[in-house]
Parts: sequence; C-alpha cells; structure tokens
Amino acid sequence: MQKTVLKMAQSRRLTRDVWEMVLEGDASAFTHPGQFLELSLPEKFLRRPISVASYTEDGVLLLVRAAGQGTRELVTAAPGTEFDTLTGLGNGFDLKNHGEKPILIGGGIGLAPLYGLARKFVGGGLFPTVVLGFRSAADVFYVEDFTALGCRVFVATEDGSLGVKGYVTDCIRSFVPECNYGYVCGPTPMLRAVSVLPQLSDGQFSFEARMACGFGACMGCSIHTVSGAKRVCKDGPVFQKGEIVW
Amino acid sequence: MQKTVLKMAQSRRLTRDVWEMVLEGDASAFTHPGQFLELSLPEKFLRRPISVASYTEDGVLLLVRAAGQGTRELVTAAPGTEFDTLTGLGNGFDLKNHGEKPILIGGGIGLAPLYGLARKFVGGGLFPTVVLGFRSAADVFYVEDFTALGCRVFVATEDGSLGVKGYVTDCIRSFVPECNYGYVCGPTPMLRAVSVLPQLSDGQFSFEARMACGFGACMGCSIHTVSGAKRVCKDGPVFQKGEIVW
Amino acid sequence: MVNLSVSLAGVELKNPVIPASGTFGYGREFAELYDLNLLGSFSFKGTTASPRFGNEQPRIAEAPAGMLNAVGLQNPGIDAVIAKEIPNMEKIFRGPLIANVGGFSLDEYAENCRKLDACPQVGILEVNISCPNVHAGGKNFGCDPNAAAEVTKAVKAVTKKPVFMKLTPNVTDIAEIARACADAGADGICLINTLLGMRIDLRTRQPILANRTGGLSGPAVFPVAVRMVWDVYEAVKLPIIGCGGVSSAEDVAEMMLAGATAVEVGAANLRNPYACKQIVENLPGVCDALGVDRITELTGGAHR
Amino acid sequence: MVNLSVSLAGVELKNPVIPASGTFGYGREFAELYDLNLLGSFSFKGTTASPRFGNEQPRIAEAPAGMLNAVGLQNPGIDAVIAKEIPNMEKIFRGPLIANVGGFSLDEYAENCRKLDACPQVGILEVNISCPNVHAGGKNFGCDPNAAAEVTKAVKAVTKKPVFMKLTPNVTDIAEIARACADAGADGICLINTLLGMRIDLRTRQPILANRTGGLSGPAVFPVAVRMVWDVYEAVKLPIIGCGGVSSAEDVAEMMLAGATAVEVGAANLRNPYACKQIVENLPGVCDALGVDRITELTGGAHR
Ligand SMILES: Cc1cc2nc3c(=O)[nH]c(=O)nc-3n(C[C@H](O)[C@H](O)[C@H](O)COP(=O)(O)OP(=O)(O)OC[C@H]3O[C@@H](n4cnc5c(N)ncnc54)[C@H](O)[C@@H]3O)c2cc1C
Ligand SMILES: Cc1cc2nc3c(=O)[nH]c(=O)nc-3n(C[C@H](O)[C@H](O)[C@H](O)COP(=O)(O)OP(=O)(O)OC[C@H]3O[C@@H](n4cnc5c(N)ncnc54)[C@H](O)[C@@H]3O)c2cc1C
Ligand SMILES: Cc1cc2nc3c(=O)[nH]c(=O)nc-3n(C[C@H](O)[C@H](O)[C@H](O)COP(=O)(O)O)c2cc1C
Ligand SMILES: Cc1cc2nc3c(=O)[nH]c(=O)nc-3n(C[C@H](O)[C@H](O)[C@H](O)COP(=O)(O)O)c2cc1C
Ligand code: FES
Ligand code: FES
Repeated sequence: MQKTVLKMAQSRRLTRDVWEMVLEGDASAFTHPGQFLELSLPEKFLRRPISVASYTEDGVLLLVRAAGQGTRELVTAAPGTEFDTLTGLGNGFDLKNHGEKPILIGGGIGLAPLYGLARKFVGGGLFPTVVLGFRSAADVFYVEDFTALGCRVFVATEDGSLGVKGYVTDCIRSFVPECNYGYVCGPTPMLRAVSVLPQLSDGQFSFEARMACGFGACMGCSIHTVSGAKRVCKDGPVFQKGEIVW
Repeated sequence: MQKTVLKMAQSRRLTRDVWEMVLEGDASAFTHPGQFLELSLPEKFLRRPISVASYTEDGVLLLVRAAGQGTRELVTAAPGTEFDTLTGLGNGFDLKNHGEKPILIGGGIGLAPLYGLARKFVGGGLFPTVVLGFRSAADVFYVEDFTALGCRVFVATEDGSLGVKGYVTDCIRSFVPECNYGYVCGPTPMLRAVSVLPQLSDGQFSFEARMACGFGACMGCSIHTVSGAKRVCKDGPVFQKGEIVW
Repeated sequence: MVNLSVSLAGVELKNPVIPASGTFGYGREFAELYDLNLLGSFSFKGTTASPRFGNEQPRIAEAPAGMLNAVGLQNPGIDAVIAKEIPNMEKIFRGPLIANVGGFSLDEYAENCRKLDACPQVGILEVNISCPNVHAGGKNFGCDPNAAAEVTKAVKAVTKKPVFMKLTPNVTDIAEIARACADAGADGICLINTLLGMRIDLRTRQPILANRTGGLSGPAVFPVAVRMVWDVYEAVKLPIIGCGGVSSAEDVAEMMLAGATAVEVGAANLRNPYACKQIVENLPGVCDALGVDRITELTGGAHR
Repeated sequence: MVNLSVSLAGVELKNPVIPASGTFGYGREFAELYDLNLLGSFSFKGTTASPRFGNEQPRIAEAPAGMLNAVGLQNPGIDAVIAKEIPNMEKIFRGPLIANVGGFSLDEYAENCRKLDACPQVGILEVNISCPNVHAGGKNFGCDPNAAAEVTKAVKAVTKKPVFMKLTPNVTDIAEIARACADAGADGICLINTLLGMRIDLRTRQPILANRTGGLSGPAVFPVAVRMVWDVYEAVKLPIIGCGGVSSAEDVAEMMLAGATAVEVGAANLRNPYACKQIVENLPGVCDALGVDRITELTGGAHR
C-alpha cells in the first residue's frame, strides 16, 4: 500500500452511467491486475474503492460507474483535480495458476479489473476467452477494447438487445463449454451463479464489500471462507473458488 | 440579502496575517458600508462573516485576517475559486447622521468596513479624520489607502514602533480632541474604551459575534441593548452608541 | 404527479417539510426570500411564559458537519408571541403553524399551551421537553420517562390541539421516553432535539460557549436521528416528526423510511436559507426515483 | 523541546497518542507504513473469550463527517490473541500495550482479564462495557451504573494491571456511570465508544447494515466526546483516556483541556493510515503555540 496523490488527466463517458478515467501519479504500488485503490473525495469521510482497470508506472486507468453521490462527483471532476489515494490495495489475480482453459467473466462494471488481467495475459502470449454481461445494449462498454487485445469476446445482455440473450452463465454454457478456469468479477449473484457452473472446475472470484479502511485494519469487510473470516480488502478482493462460502 | 457565487479574482498579502482580496460577482445587495457577507467554505458547516471593505456593482474588496482554519483557507484560495456567499447582510453605517466632527476609529482588522465608509464620505465631499490602531509596525496595513483618499490619518501602535505609542484612545485624546462623533470598529475591549472617551458625544459601533445564520433567523448572535435583545447580524452589526449595553 | 401531502394526527400538510423550531425564527427572514406557503408547516421559535434573553455570548460554535448552539430559548414570552408574532406569521403562511413550547415547570408548560390553544393559526403544539425542571433540581424533563409523562398530561389537559412531544436524544433509551409520552396521551412524537456537546477554545483554554455546553445539530447527527426515529416507530403507534441533520430531499426520504410521517429541517436553514425550498422542490424527483406515488408510502418502509 | 510524556495510572507513555481499539487491528498493517514505536501505546482489537466472526455484511456505512460500523467484535478469541497476536505485537511495538476486552457476561470479562493479567506486554486493560449482557436480556452493561460497577469489580478481582473502563456514550448521564466505575475500583476511564446510529438504503428501503444499527464515530462525534470527557473529569478523580472524533493534534489538545490525560484516535486511522503519526509529529508545534512545555499541563485546563 502507498498513500499518494493522483491527478485526473481525462474522463470520458462510455455509457449513461459508466466513465473511463485516466489518473496520473505514482502507481508503482500496483503489482497485480485485480488490485484496487481508494480515492478520497471532498466532503466524504470514507474513501471510495475502485479497481484499477490497468496501471502503468505513472498512472492508472479506471472504469467507474456513477452509482451514488461519491462516484458521480468523481467522474465529473475537472481535469487537474487531485485525489488523495491509497494505491496497491488487495491481492489481485494470480496469473500463474490459470488452469487449462481460462476464461474471463465480467458482469457490468465488474469487467474493470479483467481488462488489466487480459492485457497481462496477452502480454504473456496467452489469449483468454472473455465473456461480458450487461443489462442491455445501451449499457455495453469496453467490448472493443478486449477485442483489440486479440481476445475472443462474447457479449450477453439480459434483454438480448446485443449478443447472446441472457446471463453470462447462459452464454458460457452455450458457447464456451470447453473453458474450465474462471476469472470472475461482477455482482455477487453473478459470482454465485458462475461458481456453480459445473464446467468451471476452479477459478478466482473478485468480491466487493463496503469498506472503511481498505487495508486490513478494521474488519469492516470480512466475509466467511472455508478457512474462517477473511478481509475482502486485504486477503481479497480475489478469492480462490475453493475458499469461498456462498 | 442575496445568495450568490463570488469568484476569487486576486489575493494579496499585506502583513504576516492580513490579506486583501478581490472577489467578483453580483454585489448588488450591498447598500451601505459596514455591511458584511458570509462565505461558505468547503468542509466547514458554518459560513464565515466578513465585512465588505468596499463594494461595486460587480465585486467586493475584503480585508481578511487569517485567524483560524477557515480564514486561512480563504486567503490562500486560488484565483478562480468560487464561494457560495450570502451578500448584503446587516445594516451598515448610517452616513447621514455623522454628527459635527466625525472620526473613523479602527482597531486592526476592524478597519476593514471603515475603508468603504471613508470612500463614501470622501465621495460625498466629507473628509473624515481616521485613527487606526495596531499591535506594532509589522501589523500596519491600509494606512496609505486611507491617506490616498485624502483623509487625515493617525496611526497608533501598542509598542510605539510606528506612529503614536499606545491605543487609539491615547491617540484620540492627544491629537484629535475636537472630534466628537465616532464610527468605530475593532475588538470589543477597544469599542468599550472608545465609548467612554468623554469627547465622543455619540457614534456608531460595529460589533462582532459568532454567527450561525448571519441573517436574523437563529438568535445566535444576540446581545443586550437598552431596548432589549438585538441580533448583531440583522439589527447590527452597527449599533448607535446610545443603544449599547456594555 | 407525486402526492406529497401528509397528515399529522389529523392536521393536513401539503408536504412533509417543516422548518425546525429555533432555525426559522418567526419566518420573517425567509419570507423575504421565498413564499413560505410552499412549506408543509413551520415550527416557530420555542416559547416560554416570560420573555427570555437566553444565554450570554458566545452562543454558537462550529463542529464537523454541524454546529453547537446555546441560544437558551431567547423569545419575547408567550403573550408577546400571541399578540404580535402569530398575527405576523399568519400574513406570511396560510397553513397550520406548529407552536414549539418550552417550560421550566409543569405549570409553565400547561399555561403556555392553554394560551396557545386559543390561537386558531396554531395547528399543532410541539412540546420541547429538553428543558431543566426548576422544581427537580434542574433535571431535564426529557431525560426521565415519568417527568416526560407528567408534562404530556399537563399539556393534554389544557388543549384540544394535537400535542407532539419533542424528545431529547441525550437519553439511554429513547423508546422508553416515547412510550411514556404515548401512554400519557401524546398525539405524536417529534425527535430529535440537539445532542449535548462542547468545544474548547485552545487559545483561551475555556469552553467556547458562555454556557459551556451547547446542542449539536446538523448533518453530523443524522444517523443518530434516523436510529432514534426507527426505535420510536417500533415502540409507539403515533405519528412521528423526524428531525436531525436533514439537509436534502434524500434525507427526508430516509427519515420517512425510518418511520417519520413528516420531517423537520433545522441547521440546514442556517447554512442555506433556501434549504427547505430546495428540499420541497426536489422531493417529487426523489419519490419518482423510488417509484412512489404518494409520499406517505415511505413512512416506516424500512420496517417492512 | 516539549515534554510529551504522560502517565496513565502509573503506566508511562512517551506521548498521549493511542490508536483506538478496532481501528488499528493488531498493528501489523500500520507497522508496514511507519515505526509504531513513535506512538504512546496502542489499543488492540477487542477480545472476547471465544473466536467471533461478528456481524454479517454489510458492516460499514457512511455518515456525514464520520462512519457507522457494525463489525461486531470480530476476533480470534482470547487464547489465540495471547498465543499469536500479542507475541506479534511485541515485535512491532516495544511499549506497554492496551488490551481492549469485550464480554457478554461478568464471567467472560473476568476470564479474559485474568488471562491477560499474565501477559507482561499488556500495560493496561481497557474494558469495553458497550456489550450486551446475555444474562440480563441483552441489556448493555455500559448503560446501567450497577452493571458497569459489577464488571469493574469482577475485573479488578483478577488483575493487578490498571483497569480502564471504556464507556458507551449512549446514556443519559455519563458521569453517573463513570462514578459507579470509580467507586467499584476502576483505575481510569476511557470514553467514548461509538454513538448508536442507522442509515437506510433508499433503493432497497432497508437499513444498510445487516445488523441494522451501527456505531457512529469520526469527527461528527467530537463535540459529544469533548463534552462527556468534561463531565467525567468533573465527576471522578481518575485519569481519562479521551476518544471520539480526534483527527488532529489540535483535537488532542482540546480533548486534554477537557480533561483527558491521553487520547485515542479511531476512525481517523481508517481514512488516513498515517493519522496517528502525523498527530504525534504535529503535537510539539501545537504545544509550542499554546505555550506549554509539558503536555500534561493541558489536562483539565478548561476547568480552571
Ligand atoms: C474492491 C472493490 C473494487 C471496486 N471497483 C470498482 C470499479 O472498478 N468501478 C466502479 O465503478 N465501482 C467499483 N467498486 C464499487 C464502488 O466502490 C462503489 O460503487 C462506490 O464506492 C459507490 O460510492 P458512491 O459514493 O457513488 O455511492 P454511495 O452509495 O453514496 O456510497 C455510500 C457508501 O457505500 C459504499 N458503497 C456503495 N456501494 C458500494 C459497492 N458496490 N461496493 C463497495 N462499497 C460501496 C461507498 O464506498 C460509500 O462508503 C468497487 C468496490 C470494491 C469494494
Ligand atoms: C460582522 C462581522 C464582520 C467581520 N469582518 C471581518 C473582516 O472584515 N475581516 C476579518 O478578517 N474578519 C472579520 N470578521 C471576523 C471573522 O468572521 C472571523 O475571523 C472568522 O470567522 C474566523 O474563522 P476561522 O475559521 O478562521 O476561525 P475559527 O476560530 O476556526 O472559526 C471557528 C468558528 O468561530 C467563528 N469565529 C471565530 N472568530 C470569530 C470572530 N472574531 N467573529 C465572528 N465569528 C468568529 C467562525 O466564524 C467559525 O464559525 C468579522 C466578523 C463578524 C461577525
Ligand atoms: C440555533 C438553534 C435554535 C434552536 N432552538 C430550538 C427551540 O427553541 N426549541 C426546540 O424545540 N428546538 C430548538 N432547536 C433544535 C432544532 O429544532 C432541531 O431539533 C435540532 O437542531 C436538530 O435538527 P437539525 O440537525 O436539522 O438542526 C434549535 C436548534 C438550533 C440550531
Ligand atoms: C471499525 C471500528 C471497530 C471498533 N471496534 C472496537 C472494539 O473492538 N472495542 C472497542 O472498545 N471499541 C471499538 N471501536 C470504537 C473505537 O475504539 C472508538 O471508541 C470510537 O470509534 C470513537 O473514536 P473515533 O471517533 O476516533 O473513531 C471501534 C470503532 C470502529 C470504527
Ligand atoms: S475495509 Fe477495513 S479491514 Fe477491510
Ligand atoms: S447569526 Fe443567526 S440571528 Fe444572527
């Protein structure tokens, strides 16, 4: 973990509620895709946890959904706005034990950390399959960015307005039955549905929780695992399938 | 009263703790020197009351002492910073009933509203005598500005490092015994000392109080007067000598 | 069109937004800024039998996301309020007024309420029991269920108007106090008054307030107020006026979900004189977003 | 050079700054950021007899100038704490530790304290009585002077270490509780724990916290904490650890002027992991500005 100041370089609206933001500053604390940062916002006591969609030495790419007041302020901040930030939080994805046939599965804004993961894999010569689920065509974003990396990308929308009609699980069952190791991020019901797909013998699941500290001090984010309580912020946010108690 | 947004145009340091600030915006709610405004600062619940040292249609001049955290933030705000502000607060000085030989008496930052008053008087062809008291030479500011208006200006410093050694009252007794109507602003002990100068048969005294609303709603700033409780923010900040209960 | 009207023990308000006592004076300063008739009602400054200056200066201190006040019930006394202020208020607000009543003895409460009972402009009596009982060594009426019940009974005996008991949050068990008031015949509960606090001036090394302690209000107390409204909603079957830290239409909705039928806005008026107006204007949008046609659907929603 | 050292019932601390229980874990995460030996002490996470997971998710909600937590005393249980955590803490902090002790019965408090009495690394036992008493229908020990006194006695009977009773602010009369603890033999008082609060999610219409209510802490509670420290200082002749909303060296000074001998810093650590370090670093400057050579001169200064 590092405490540093990140400066808004640019913000671009992707859908009605999702923005792509580039923040500049010291990002050297990041070592793994799937890690996150915590931004301090004016007039908010708690920091806001956001995954790094990708990071370089001197900046981060964030994909942010304007979910409430804090994220709304964040995405509309003027270029040059500075944010006191804790960087390099959480464990991130393990790229080494990616199983036989890895697949990246993202639900909505949950695709954010998978983008950096896909880049890392591609950088290492592995082109994972990617399945992205959205509410409807109007909510779809970043599909081209995954495609541009050279990944095979499937899109599912709940209303069928783009790609496969249904959930990511429907899509996976029908179109990529061969994949057996998942890297998964999205809303908890989606994580759970994916976890019971019999084809996925193993995988890594990224969790969310309301956090106070984000660095392991307060036990605010603890969840049950097979080996007892674990902190989403410090022991996660990525957990191995076998650890998780649903 | 009006609620409006004022924008910091420029800020200039005058002494170790006093700044001159120009804020731009709609200042049409001001009708009298001695009125004040209330600036809202980020992360502070209560607004900060500050006298207008002078005003035009589209801006105000403030003289601000960095007394605490709020005023420190204020004086160091970057040009362009916007402040939600309540303008046109308080009654201000009455210029009509200025008595025979008016004198403006300011203590430290209390000289701020007297500057606008002096300008108004001079604009109307009356050149009042001005007595300004400071701790020491290092704290002196705005003397030239009063002088430039054409006023006769006396300076008193407690340590005698500039002008008359002593308090404004010493200065008045020795050098302007003929003045008999005071316009007075400064710390309360000074107001009281001035009020008992026998030569001042009458005058107007500007008071300070900790305020919550600044516009008469909360009774937070009430003081005793001969005609009962009065609100410094709404019935004042300027009170006639005869009204005041010390 | 969202229906914003609510009913407080039979008194109909066009919406649930009510400026809280002590933060709106007698409405005059706000009437210069906007038409007060857009409000549900307003609760005017607490009235005592005799005129009171209140505490000495300073009476105000700052706090994180809030403020302390130790005004000390400054008011011109019940007779002047009835003779001058109520007729003035009638000119700027046509709806039913809420009369906030203070007192330092049972007799004083009863006397004030008896006089206010005769004022047709007053729709509701809001009895502030965060006052020290001079006959009980200065013990706060609102901190003891028996004392709270006695005030309720004393007041109910002299008026036919709905009586809302306004509770202090500085107690171990707010539900117990609310139940005592309910059992004694209260028509509704208003809560919370301010939390006791103190700030000290580092330079002088003395408490900032001349009264030493003051009442904390503003956004800082909002979660405490929501919790207490929740507790009281579980404890009594009376309409609740929720109060404490409300500064947005979203806060109003949250207070109502916790159990409030109407909501008072206090310190927010002092920071932003247009606060109540803006809240009223934003309320339909918030209801729309929550899929609510009648705002009364929100009341107690979090208990279901 | 300002002398920052203070003494808490005979335990010497190099300065009055102490991270508050539950906001500093067992120090590990902070030791990666700075040398913990710059702290006066630290109060580690509340310990119960058995391992506890605590409450279900969500456990955290936001509040204006503060936060709500409903962690629910997650900890590995007294035996694991003594076997693993205390030896670990000894490696990263050389001074005396403050052991925060929870309990749901008198026996549990006594048992935990008896075990901790045998740990030389522990300098002070800080007994958190904001816990429900399972033998009294879940009534909070800290809300009743008799229950508070009983816990004090039970604990004092099993340890020679100084015992600081940590009080809940959710009471009508904090001085009464403090006096009960003092009379029962407490060596000091720590206050305040969190204020009970609630937030409701407008979308789901349910309380945000799975536990419904949570404890409010952070700057929002600072004026309440200062007032209660003041009240307790007037009531008892014991050293006080002031706590609640402290986030700067100035706040430490204000708490001490109100009556605190040392000061705990809670939620501020969560928002800014360097909070305690920065406070310690800024303290000499604040003392200088106040013209104080020994920081102990500040304690109770506002009462003179
Ligand atoms: C490890 C992690 C990674 C995340 N990555 C991303 C990301 O890459 N992009 C993105 O858009 N969002 C991400 N989120 C969710 C994001 O943190 C929330 O949407 C955001 O905190 C909401 O803040 P708000 O002020 O807009 O909403 P409000 O509802 O006003 O927030 C109130 C409080 O609740 C917390 N909160 C609300 N929703 C969530 C949530 N879903 N998860 C955690 N805390 C929440 C807030 O942090 C704040 O403390 C992530 C969350 C976690 C835990
Ligand atoms: C009518 C009026 C006119 C004023 N005009 C000027 C002026 O022209 N120039 C100037 O520099 N100062 C002026 N002041 C004083 C100025 O308001 C305070 O210095 C300022 O509010 C201090 O804020 P702070 O955050 O720096 O200090 P803090 O001490 O941190 O403030 C804490 C709280 O106390 C209040 N407060 C502290 N000191 C005072 C004070 N002396 N008067 C009123 N409230 C106070 C603050 O407003 C705030 O609510 C005026 C005050 C009043 C009432
Ligand atoms: C300056 C001030 C004066 C107050 N005067 C009264 C009063 O006279 N009677 C009363 O019952 N409550 C009084 N209150 C309490 C408010 O009505 C309200 O209960 C409290 O401030 C909490 O609401 P808020 O957080 O929205 O301010 C006063 C509050 C403030 C800030
Ligand atoms: C996340 C969290 C966990 C806490 N856990 C404990 C605890 O285990 N034992 C205890 O006595 N107090 C606990 N507290 C209370 C704090 O120690 C402190 O008394 C309170 O938060 C007020 O201080 P603050 O405003 O500085 O946070 C906890 C507080 C927080 C925020
Ligand atoms: S948020 Fe504090 S431990 Fe995870
Ligand atoms: S500050 Fe509110 S009446 Fe003067």
